[in-house]
Amino acid sequence: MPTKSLTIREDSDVIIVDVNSDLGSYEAAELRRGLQELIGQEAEKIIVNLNGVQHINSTAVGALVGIAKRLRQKSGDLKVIGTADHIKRTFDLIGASRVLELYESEASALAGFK
Amino acid sequence: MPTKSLTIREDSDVIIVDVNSDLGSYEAAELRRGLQELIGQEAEKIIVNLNGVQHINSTAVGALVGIAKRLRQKSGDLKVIGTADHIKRTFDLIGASRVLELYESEASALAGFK
Amino acid sequence: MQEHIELKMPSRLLYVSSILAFARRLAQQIGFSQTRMNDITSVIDEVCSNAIEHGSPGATSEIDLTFLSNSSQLEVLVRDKGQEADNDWLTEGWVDEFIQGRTPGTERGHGIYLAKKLSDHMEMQPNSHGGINVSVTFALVVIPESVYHTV
Amino acid sequence: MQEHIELKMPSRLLYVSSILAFARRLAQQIGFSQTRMNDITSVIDEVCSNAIEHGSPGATSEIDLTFLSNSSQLEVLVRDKGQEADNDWLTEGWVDEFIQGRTPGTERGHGIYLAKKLSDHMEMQPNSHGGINVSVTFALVVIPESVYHTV
Ligand SMILES: Nc1ncnc2c1ncn2[C@@H]1O[C@H](COP(=O)(O)OP(=O)(O)O)[C@@H](O)[C@H]1O
Ligand SMILES: Nc1ncnc2c1ncn2[C@@H]1O[C@H](COP(=O)(O)OP(=O)(O)O)[C@@H](O)[C@H]1O
Repeated sequence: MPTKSLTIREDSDVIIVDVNSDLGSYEAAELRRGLQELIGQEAEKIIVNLNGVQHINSTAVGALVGIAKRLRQKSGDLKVIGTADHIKRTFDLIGASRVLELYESEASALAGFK
Repeated sequence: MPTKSLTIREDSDVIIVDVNSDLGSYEAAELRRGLQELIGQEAEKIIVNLNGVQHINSTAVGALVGIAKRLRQKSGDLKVIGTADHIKRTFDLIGASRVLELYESEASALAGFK
Repeated sequence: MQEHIELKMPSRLLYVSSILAFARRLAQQIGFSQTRMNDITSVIDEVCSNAIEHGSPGATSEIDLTFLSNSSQLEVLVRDKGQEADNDWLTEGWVDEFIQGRTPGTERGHGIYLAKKLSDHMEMQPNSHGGINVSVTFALVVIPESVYHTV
Repeated sequence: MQEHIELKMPSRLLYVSSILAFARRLAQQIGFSQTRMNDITSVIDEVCSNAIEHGSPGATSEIDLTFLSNSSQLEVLVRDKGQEADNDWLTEGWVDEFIQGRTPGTERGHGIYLAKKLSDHMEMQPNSHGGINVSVTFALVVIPESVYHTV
């Protein structure tokens, strides 16, 4: 991703990543690298906020599924915020919704960790 | 312009046109047609709001200059709101700023008619 | 009247988002709805990403796109050069089988399925370069709407 | 490494915004700043609009674009087919004179000036089709910045 496509915030022990560019395979590789780096730094609870994203492809959804699986193995988790219809539709069609729920808001995603 | 690129509002005897798409030569022709239609319906004071516009080309600036001249002939006027640096730069380079001031806000453009 | 646009790109994922920006705006200009613009973007992404990731022999390869539009549809053709000598395995039968064997919730293998689902018609065929020609079609239902939208 | 992109479009103003969406995103991916992306968009708009309005014999004509990029610049070439038999009048001298004769505040005749001003280099030359080849170049000054931007 060019510059400023990922913004990292913290809310107590949860790391929130805001994505500000569309996610194709190129950007997915960068998102994956970024999230793996966070996991390398002992992050266990991560929220990825897709509300700045208009388009996500199957590889990027797969990257999020992969990161979620990895975090769950170390009893952490990944929660994804996504409210746009097209994002929901993509998750549903791929079947990612079965393993990765889309949260409506930051509050509900944070509550998911409680 | 495809749909919904122009929105028309009124503020007493002033008609405010919000432009919501970039303005190239194709869109300039539609904007010109739209403004001419308003003039045909006896509009004399028109504000064109370019705050929803990222890019404007020389033909579109020319169209606004032409409409302003036409309105001034019938003692009306055209005021343009534009705050983006690139819009200002384009107006300056073309020399349109000399005949068509760019207003910073709707309030100041409205005040320009007083 | 049939309109014809040709785009020849280096086979690099970096450039896919530029293709998508073009295609999205083109779809809008042709008259597709916002929802359909999103679908078209997704389909072209999956097909181009496949052409680059699976269908290109090396970093210096190219992909070719053609956009064909008329008053009733947009067809997008994506051609790659192929990674191996031949792609004869890529028959309609294989594609159907692959899609049926898909496991929802897994990380990869959803691209062709998504492209089939979100387009009105999709065809994949081996070409003479040893690569694949993919054709995806979107039917155009134009809802006439005036230029003005007064609130 | 020189990257090469080719785009062949019907000569219609309707499609210019799709070209601009492509070019803007490409410029971003290559590493241009927001300001420079805006300038590149303006220059390509003026050059393409001229190719369509002044350089195309009819509605069924075409314009060809080439984007050439390397680590130090982006060059965009726009070729049209020409409206009249020859464009020999279009010499550097004519362009300079035209630009000097420009009247600020008038409605037309600012496109070439704007394109010259906002590009680092611009050249116009008659081509063998009876049309014009325009080349505009933008120097690339890459400011390295990390992927992450923590607030
Ligand atoms: N253009 C192509 N050239 C060669 N093989 C392809 C092409 N497109 C798809 N394939 C094959 O089809 C498989 C499924 O593709 P897809 O459903 O998009 O999932 P993914 O790309 O995640 O593997 C690919 O793994 C690849 O083997
Ligand atoms: N591609 C072209 N082919 C032929 N003539 C051209 C071309 N581009 C520009 N011109 C000539 O140069 C003139 C100035 O162009 P420009 O500065 O863009 O202003 P405008 O397009 O508003 O007239 C045009 O009116 C036209 O006569």
